[in-house]
Amino acid sequence: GINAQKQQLKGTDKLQTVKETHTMRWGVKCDTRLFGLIDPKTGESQGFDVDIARAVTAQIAKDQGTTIKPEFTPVTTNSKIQLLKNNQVDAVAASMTITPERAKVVDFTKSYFPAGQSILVKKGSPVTSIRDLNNPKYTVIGIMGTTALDTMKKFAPNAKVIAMPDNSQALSALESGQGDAITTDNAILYGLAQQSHDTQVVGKPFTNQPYGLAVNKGQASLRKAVDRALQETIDNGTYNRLIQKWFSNIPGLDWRELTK
Amino acid sequence: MSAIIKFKDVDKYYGDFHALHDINLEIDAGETVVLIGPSGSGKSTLLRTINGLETIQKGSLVVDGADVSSSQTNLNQLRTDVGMVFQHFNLYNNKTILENIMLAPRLVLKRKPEENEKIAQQLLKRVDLSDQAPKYPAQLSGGQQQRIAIARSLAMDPKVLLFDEPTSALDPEMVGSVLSVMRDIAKNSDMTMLVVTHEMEFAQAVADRVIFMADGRIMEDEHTDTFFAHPKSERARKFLSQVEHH
Amino acid sequence: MSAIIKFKDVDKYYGDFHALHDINLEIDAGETVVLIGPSGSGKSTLLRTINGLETIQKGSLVVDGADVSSSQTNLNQLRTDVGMVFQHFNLYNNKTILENIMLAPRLVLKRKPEENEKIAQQLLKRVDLSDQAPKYPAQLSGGQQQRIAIARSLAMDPKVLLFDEPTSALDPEMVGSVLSVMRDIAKNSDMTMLVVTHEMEFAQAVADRVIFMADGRIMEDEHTDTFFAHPKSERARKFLSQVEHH
Amino acid sequence: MSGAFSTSNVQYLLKGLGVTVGVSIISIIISFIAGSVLGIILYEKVPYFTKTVRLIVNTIRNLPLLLIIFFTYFALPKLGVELNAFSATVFAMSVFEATMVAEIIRGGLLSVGIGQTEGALSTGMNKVQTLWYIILPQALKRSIPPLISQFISLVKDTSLATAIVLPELMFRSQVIYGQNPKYMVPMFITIAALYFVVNYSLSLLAKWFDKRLV
Amino acid sequence: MIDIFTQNWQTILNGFWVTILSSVIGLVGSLLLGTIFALLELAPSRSLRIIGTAFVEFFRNIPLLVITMFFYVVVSSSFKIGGFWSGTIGLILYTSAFIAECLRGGIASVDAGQMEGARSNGLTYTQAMTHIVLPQGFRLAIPSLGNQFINLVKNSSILSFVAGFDLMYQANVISGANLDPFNTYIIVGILYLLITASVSWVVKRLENRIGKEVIR
Ligand SMILES: Nc1ncnc2c1ncn2[C@@H]1O[C@H](COP(=O)(O)OP(=O)(O)OP(=O)(O)O)[C@@H](O)[C@H]1O
Ligand SMILES: Nc1ncnc2c1ncn2[C@@H]1O[C@H](COP(=O)(O)OP(=O)(O)OP(=O)(O)O)[C@@H](O)[C@H]1O
Ligand SMILES: [Mg+2]
Ligand SMILES: [Mg+2]
Repeated sequence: GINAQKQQLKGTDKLQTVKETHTMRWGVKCDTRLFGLIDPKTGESQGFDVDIARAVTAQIAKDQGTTIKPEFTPVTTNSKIQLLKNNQVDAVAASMTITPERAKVVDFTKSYFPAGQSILVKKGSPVTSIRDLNNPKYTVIGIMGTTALDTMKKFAPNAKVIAMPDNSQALSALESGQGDAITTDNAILYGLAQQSHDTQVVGKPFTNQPYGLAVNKGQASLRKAVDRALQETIDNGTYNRLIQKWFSNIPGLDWRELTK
Repeated sequence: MSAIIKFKDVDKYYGDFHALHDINLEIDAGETVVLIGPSGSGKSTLLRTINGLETIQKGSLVVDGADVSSSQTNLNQLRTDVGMVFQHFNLYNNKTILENIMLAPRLVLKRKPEENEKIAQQLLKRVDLSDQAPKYPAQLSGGQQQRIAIARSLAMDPKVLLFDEPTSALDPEMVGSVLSVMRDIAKNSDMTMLVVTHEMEFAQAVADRVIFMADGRIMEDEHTDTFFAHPKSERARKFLSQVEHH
Repeated sequence: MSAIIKFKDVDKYYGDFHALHDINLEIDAGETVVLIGPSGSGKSTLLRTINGLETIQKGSLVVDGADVSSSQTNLNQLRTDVGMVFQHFNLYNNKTILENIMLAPRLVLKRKPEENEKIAQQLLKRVDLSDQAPKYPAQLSGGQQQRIAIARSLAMDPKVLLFDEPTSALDPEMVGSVLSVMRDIAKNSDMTMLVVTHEMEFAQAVADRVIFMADGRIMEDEHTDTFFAHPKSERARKFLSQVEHH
Repeated sequence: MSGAFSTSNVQYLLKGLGVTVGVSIISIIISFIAGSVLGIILYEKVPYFTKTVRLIVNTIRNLPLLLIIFFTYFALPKLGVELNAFSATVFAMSVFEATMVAEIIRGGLLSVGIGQTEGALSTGMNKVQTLWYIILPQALKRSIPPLISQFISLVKDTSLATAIVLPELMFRSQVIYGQNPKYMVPMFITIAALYFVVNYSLSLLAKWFDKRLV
Repeated sequence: MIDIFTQNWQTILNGFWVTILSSVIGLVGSLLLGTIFALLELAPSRSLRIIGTAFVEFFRNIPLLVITMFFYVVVSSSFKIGGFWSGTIGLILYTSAFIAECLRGGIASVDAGQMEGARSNGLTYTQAMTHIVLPQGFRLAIPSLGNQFINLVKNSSILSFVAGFDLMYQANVISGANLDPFNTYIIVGILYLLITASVSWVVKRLENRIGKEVIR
């Protein structure tokens, strides 16, 4: 019955399944500018994560000598690991920071994006760095389920904290004055700054939180295939083209720093 | 004696339906009048126009000097003088028996609490239900409820009392006690009573006059003895035979 | 003639409430028996045990050879032989008059459509309502509905017909027509009839026997003439005086 | 045309309306059928069985629908039941609304009144015939207005599926105003109007039935 | 399953209290507002009736989530209200429309004879309404009001959409961390059942007490 089926699923080699079904199911963000944001024109998520997932899928297909179609399921910060664990997706490319905690439950590839935590404030705010926020009169906005809030508490233990379900709500919370700063990965903050012209990212990133692609535990062959494909996209210049495509016209960011 | 209720050429419609046709009727103060007729003949409608529960569309209706059909008339004032007893009692479900009797005198007549309670207790005694004062209506039998409804009307000291089939929702054994309270009022007070009923024995015993209605019209209006001895119309004869002998 | 209904030492409880005490009663096929008594005395309960709408807790009750108290007995089978007419008619609101009459014969007796309709039309004629066949119950007067309910029972061609106050929910003018249908059945068929009613004139005219109940007990069980001429118990005398003379 | 109501935004939003209506219709059909069966079981008092069904129905009725949606989407896969956002929503809504429908149908059956049952039994019809030919048709007719009200709730509750990223109306409005905060007010007005039109039409239908039934 | 509770009991309990607090504020607020809506709907003046009906129909026919998000993302930019109040205000507005309907139904099901009896007894319309009809209407509405209060508790999970820190929100946080949604949601479900069952119990008792007084 159900249990036997479950055993079977666990034992299945995902890479094999991907090859057999000619599809690879990716979890990508739907609400994160630059990485994974739904475009109403197509109804699909678009961004750096999505393009990387596409490139990696194409590379795997090439490596395995078959055709593989990428399939995208929108995930939230809250649900991405659960969906991976539940086998509802094969891999995740969802601006997900590599942490030891997460590494216990999922397997990461090597980093594909050098993210780090930073803060976004309203233009003209007296806050210019994370240190300034260490004061009970300030409220810092974080995103539910991300690691950013825990980290922030180490740098500014006295600040008050609220968590929002997603980025766009965090931004409107900042704009409506419910908080004084948003803290999360700098890359996301650049997306927000691009979107809302009276905000800016201030200070240098104060952490090192590289993003990785993730697959479920026990899928060594899939992880290796993804890792290898990722390296190949870097080697053949596809990676740098995608960096340029998404990050070249963000004011204050030198996209060349990101290339590999 | 002058007429306390005076219908002149009254017509009443429910929407398009012509419920009362050209009613002309005078009832003198102190009279006891019984209204009979088949179902749907307009008895309830006629009764309910008298205290303004239904409005009339044509003619004039004067009750105790007040023109009921005029929008100037204060119906609340009129209704303190015209009590009504319903087929389904309509006691206040959320009030005790005593409160049922005392509420309107307190709110409308501003009767003092002690006097109000004294009168209420006397009335309870008169309808033989002194021991039920603290109960709620739902705890009484139908016959008891109807006697309380009569007491509640009497508490306002009205000049006219209207009864709409006061015994027809009652179990047969309950009917007697209610009729005997009504008989008592008819004999021992100068109240004007207008009673819709199917109890022919009661009508014969208590009424001064009988009015027979059919199809929204008054067909006969006679002294009680005359009516029962020699009903003029075929309709009335047929009705009487149906009601009396099954 | 042998008894078609036979109560032996029957007791019936509603939870803790003792509704029928030690009932012993035999009714012969073809008899017409009237059951009277004050409200709550157990008349309806007794009637309803006969077709198994209520279960008994003690004693035995045999109807048409079937032991109603036994769980082996097929009640559906029994009920095809024992019809019942209710105070509130209980016609099927979602079926036309004709369908009301034809439904059970079709489903239960598997009567052929043409024959079924023929019989239904005859019965409609017998209760004088041939023209109402396509209407729904809500479109008829109470008296008409009750006559249809009788026709519906007759359509199953039962051996026993039970009536529970068939006229007490009716307007007085409607009562006559229903009683005359019942009288017709009593006189012109060999049906066994058991009738709960407050219509004393009807009882006197039609019943072979009268049973008087009080407090869940059978107090008297007499020939009709004997009962009305000389009621034995004080309770029965009081009841008769209350019901007959208000 | 650009701005909040650019052609692509309008198309995107209308597709969301399609998803909302689609989820609603499928859930309505499933919950009506399942709920009717449950309602009859609750009404008929089958020994033990009814008690069990009653317990399950009461439990589900008293939980937040949102919890049931999350449970279906995130927890049921642990039992090997894999569902995407669409089927998880349909499943959760159907289960939850079926218990609501069950209670309505039971109420409808009870409101028909014991007299109809007794009338039918007394003509020799058995319990199943009585239920099928006499009680159920009347009960269903009486249940129509409260059922429609319940289905209005269902339509509204589909918006909760934004939580598992079902691209229905509410979710899509968030995507659009995620592009530009200036689109927020127009988007709220638009989706409020869309939901209102759908649901108010349904409630007018309920009122019409209400009038016809008395 | 027990260890989920022992490891997160503080978080869970916080959420539990927020859910109860929001429900209680929602109950009081929606009862008040709902009564006002109902009275508007029944008012003798036509324009008041239209206003009452418009309010009720509007809030009844759009999702609670739309109302709540509107307060959270639009209203909060002018008035500083957080997730808790956005959610709770949404709850109050939404529920009050349903409560107005319950009360209207309760008043409508008071036997017309009660009004006629009171009017014939000499009471004015207002007196008859306040002393006889309204009190009975409220009592008759108790079962359906009880249902609305249970819905209110369940609907308070809307706070989780707007970071209201209620039980549902905390359930998501916990299950996102321990990756055991199965047991986490079961525990939280039991807590919700605890609240809704208590509300049912209180309503049943109220019904019984009043049932003794007014048997219909
Ligand atoms: N509110 C109403 N709206 C429309 N028609 C009505 C209304 N009240 C009564 N009628 C109709 O008016 C006619 C007279 O009704 P009324 O109640 O006065 O008769 P009645 O003589 O009291 O009959 P009954 O003996 O059955 O009480 C009937 O045909 C009835 O259907
Ligand atoms: N389903 C029931 N559950 C509990 N008690 C009942 C039930 N049905 C009847 N009773 C009680 O049993 C007693 C006898 O009731 P029954 O209906 O047989 O009386 P009745 O003689 O038919 O009275 P009526 O003339 O009012 O119809 C009454 O006290 C009644 O309250
Ligand atoms: Mg009348
Ligand atoms: Mg009876």
